[in-house]
Amino acid sequence: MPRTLLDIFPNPLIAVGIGITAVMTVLSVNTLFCIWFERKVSAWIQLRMGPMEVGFHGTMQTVADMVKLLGKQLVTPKGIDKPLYHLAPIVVFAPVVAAASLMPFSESVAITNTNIGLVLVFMFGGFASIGIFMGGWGSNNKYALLGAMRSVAQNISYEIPLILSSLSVVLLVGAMGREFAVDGGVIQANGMNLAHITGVQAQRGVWFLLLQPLAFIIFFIAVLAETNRAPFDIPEAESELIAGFHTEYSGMRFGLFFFAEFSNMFIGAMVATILFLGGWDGPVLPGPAWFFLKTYFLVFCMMWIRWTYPRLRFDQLMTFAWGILVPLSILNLLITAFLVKVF
Amino acid sequence: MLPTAGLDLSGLTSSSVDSDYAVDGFHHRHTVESGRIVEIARAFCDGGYHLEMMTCEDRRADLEAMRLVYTFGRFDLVDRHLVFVDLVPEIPGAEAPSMTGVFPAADWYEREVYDMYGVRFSGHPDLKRILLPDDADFHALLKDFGRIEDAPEEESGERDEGQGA
Amino acid sequence: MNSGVLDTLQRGVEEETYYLNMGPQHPSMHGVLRLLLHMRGEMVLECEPIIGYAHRAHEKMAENRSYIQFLPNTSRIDYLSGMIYNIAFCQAIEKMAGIDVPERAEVIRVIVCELNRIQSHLLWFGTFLLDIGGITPFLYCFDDREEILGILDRVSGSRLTYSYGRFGGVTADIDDVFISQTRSFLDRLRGRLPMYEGLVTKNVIFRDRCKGVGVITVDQARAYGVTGPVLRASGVAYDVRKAEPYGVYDRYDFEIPTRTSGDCLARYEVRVAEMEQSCRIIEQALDALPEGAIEPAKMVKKVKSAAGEYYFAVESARGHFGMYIVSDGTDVASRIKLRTPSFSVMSAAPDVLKGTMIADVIAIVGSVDVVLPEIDR
Amino acid sequence: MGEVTGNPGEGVMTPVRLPVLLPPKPPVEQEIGPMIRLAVLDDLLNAARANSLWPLTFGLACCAIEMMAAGASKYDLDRFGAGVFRPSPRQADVMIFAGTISKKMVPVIRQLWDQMPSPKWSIAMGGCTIDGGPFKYPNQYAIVEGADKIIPVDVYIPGCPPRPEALIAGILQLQEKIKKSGKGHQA
Repeated sequence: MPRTLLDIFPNPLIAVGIGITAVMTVLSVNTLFCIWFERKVSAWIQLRMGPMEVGFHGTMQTVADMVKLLGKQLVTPKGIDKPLYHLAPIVVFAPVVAAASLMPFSESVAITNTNIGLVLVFMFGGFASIGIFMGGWGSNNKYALLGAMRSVAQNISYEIPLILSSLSVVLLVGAMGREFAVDGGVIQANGMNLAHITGVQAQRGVWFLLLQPLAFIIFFIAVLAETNRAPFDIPEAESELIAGFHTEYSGMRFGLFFFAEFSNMFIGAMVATILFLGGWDGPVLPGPAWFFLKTYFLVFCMMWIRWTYPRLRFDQLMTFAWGILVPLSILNLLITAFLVKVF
Repeated sequence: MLPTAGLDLSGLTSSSVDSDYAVDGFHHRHTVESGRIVEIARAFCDGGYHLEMMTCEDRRADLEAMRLVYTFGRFDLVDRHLVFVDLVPEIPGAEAPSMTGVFPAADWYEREVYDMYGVRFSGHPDLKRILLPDDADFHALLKDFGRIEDAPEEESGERDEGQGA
Repeated sequence: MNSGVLDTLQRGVEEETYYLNMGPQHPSMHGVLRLLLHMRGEMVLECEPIIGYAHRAHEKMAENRSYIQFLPNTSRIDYLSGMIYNIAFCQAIEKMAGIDVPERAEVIRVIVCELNRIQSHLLWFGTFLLDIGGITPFLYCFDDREEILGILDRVSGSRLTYSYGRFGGVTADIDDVFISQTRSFLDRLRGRLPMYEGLVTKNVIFRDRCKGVGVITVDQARAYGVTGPVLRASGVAYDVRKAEPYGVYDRYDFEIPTRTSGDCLARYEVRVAEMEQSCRIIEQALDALPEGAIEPAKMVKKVKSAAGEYYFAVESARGHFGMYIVSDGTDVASRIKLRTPSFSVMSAAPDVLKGTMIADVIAIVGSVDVVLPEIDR
Repeated sequence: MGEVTGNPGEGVMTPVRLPVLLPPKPPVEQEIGPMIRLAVLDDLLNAARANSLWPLTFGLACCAIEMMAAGASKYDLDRFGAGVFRPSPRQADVMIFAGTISKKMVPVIRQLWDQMPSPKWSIAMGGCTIDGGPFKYPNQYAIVEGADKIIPVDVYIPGCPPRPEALIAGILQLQEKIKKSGKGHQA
């Protein structure tokens, strides 16, 4: 089991400082990379070249975008709800950092490792919709308000299949991995502990993707919806709602929303990797390399889907969640529970 | 004469003549008094026709009239009727009954005629400008508006200097 | 399947209504259309289109310019089927003044007009998909479209706003390169259509978004004078090319694709089928391309016509485009009224958009394919 | 998929006329004595701004189609970082006037321009936005003859409509202009 920064550094302040710095760095670099990667992937899919002129094959393109956004005027529209409007980007952005710090990306060292990691990740994920709602409500713009309403409805609906499908993994962890040897001692495997989930898969040599394919599909779809990615990008549906909840945000405030969106996507892919793809588990290459390879593969899949499918309508989206995903995930959970009990 | 199935215009028109389709694209030409517009629209609607086009001409110079022009056509066979309604010109425009009750398509066409010629249609649900801004104070297609001869001398050379650099 | 959700949204306990102003600057309003929507939640209670933001006084210019000076305006009325409009104006003047057109010019006109129609449909295909959220097909269509623009650019000298027609002919002759490029484009398009089929037509999300959405019935179409692919999607096989064959269209064998459901999906299918029919027409025209002159021996500089009213209609990519020309015998028209198909379609919008959801509004406006400068003229 | 024999654009002599580059506006003389200029930071900011020109999704007429074509596969504005069309004026950097400006549209354009955050630029694309183009005639009542009668314009691109290459050339010109901006002080 990975050791945490708190184990290594006796002073918690140093540990927290290092942790936050590391997470922020990784997330920033990842966002810059992901935006560039998304533009490149979309370009390849669309028979284009994508950014080419700024840096080698446009690698500095997103840096230029970010610097430009930093230098833009911050317009504060008239008639807004000031506290909500100004807080929203932070509320969207902060939980992302917190959630990212929970990820066990290697078998040796992680930033934190708690026994309620899975619960915390979902909790921080839920924060995002509050931020989006604050932004949309505070903007004094009908398009933003519509986007915010859609976002809340969508996030609440899709959180249910998201959690239900991951619960079946939790059940399996409890059933398959009885205990781990840690620092000479022995601890009970905990289904809510992200490191333990990965550990069980590594120990048993089987990824939960193989045991729970249905749960993986449901989870992946729900992650797409939770992160507002196409075909579930109705809160910011460009052709309908201009830019949805961030219509009235300019400059770096808009940049923060963008940052949060791509980080959310990254975290969603990381959680899916941990739950279903065995996390750091893999031959030859070191653990973190496997972890990030799998994560970026899932991120690539998300982009692939985005640039292929049209967008769902709002009511179809809700019907899909409540009519198909929720019953399926409940069924899946029941079958899993039954099988776990029997064997 | 081409078949005009189900169309009964008897007594509605002031004059009706057949026209040479090969030359001008119309099969029939009618002249109608302005009071009969709705009746004739009803007759065409019942006969299976649709309002293909509607417009107006400023014929004050030669006919001393604002002439409304309607064309009716069919989807299933080629039979195009041209209907003229000569209105007594007032300043501005003229007055005519609206056809919107029979053909909803007339809604926008009549608004356009009002916009461009100032012809007011009584009974139109929402007669207001359609193409020009709401605060425009002219009717653009009247012959005495915006003639080239009346144009002020153009300011010359000002722009060319700027681009010479 | 969605009726339950829709009902809940509709009923809503004492929900407040509000007005949403969509456009003139909105990514899906195809230029500068403005829709004033009276909404309750996501439902549209009432819709009022506000047009005129692209009004460019074409009809006033027609009264101030001689016929030949007005010719360049025609392709700018509907810039997506500019070639069709340009040729149509020439044909109207020819009919009015009794000018003969060499046979080769007539056939060339058919070829370029049908290429233009395919181009327009391709652009519609892309933007429609863009409106309902699929971005990639848009770029594939533009890729195909560039081929047509290249072909037409080479022969007419312009990519979009052509002045290719002349009274009595066309400006430039086509050569072997044009023919081989056109043929290879047709092959390419036929190869690509199955790909679009797989990417779009069979896509479940796409079908769900389009099926049963924005139904325009035959009665509605007749009441509003709706023509073109929108009418044919409702089940009426009305195509000016068949009903009143102009030019040499009566020589070619093609079908009028129709559907009966009148929804967005039907309009989509009709347009895709029309592209195939246009390919057929072009092939037949290329196979039987007569030799000869492309312009009359003596160039028509001044149009002489008998005073009177004339009407000439063609099938543009959007439907029945008619020109009502009042001549007073001089070289300048006394009145030219442009009867544009998008105007009629848009006037039906308040009726069709009532009771739909905001996402459907976008899909419907996208599916009827309006060009705003054509509505506003 | 059939291969196209012969390049569709071959043999056409359609020159791409280069857009007119206006000289940067003369600096306002300030009597504040010697000033330490953060030249490097300025240059960096200018370079970033020049390379990240997000246009407003805003089409007026014919030119909008060519603007879309410039963003599509064959021409691909995204190569220069200018392919991110933002539908919200709050997030856009450059307003491309693509088409005829009717008088009814003027208040809308002014509002959109005011909604865009500084620094912002505008490109007048096509004849209509330069002086009314083909729709200019004495006593024209419907259109505004030139975008610069409403808002300041940085780059003019002639053409009716300009080819996508011309739009790209215009954007490159604008990039040059942005990179040079602020240099007036150093002279």
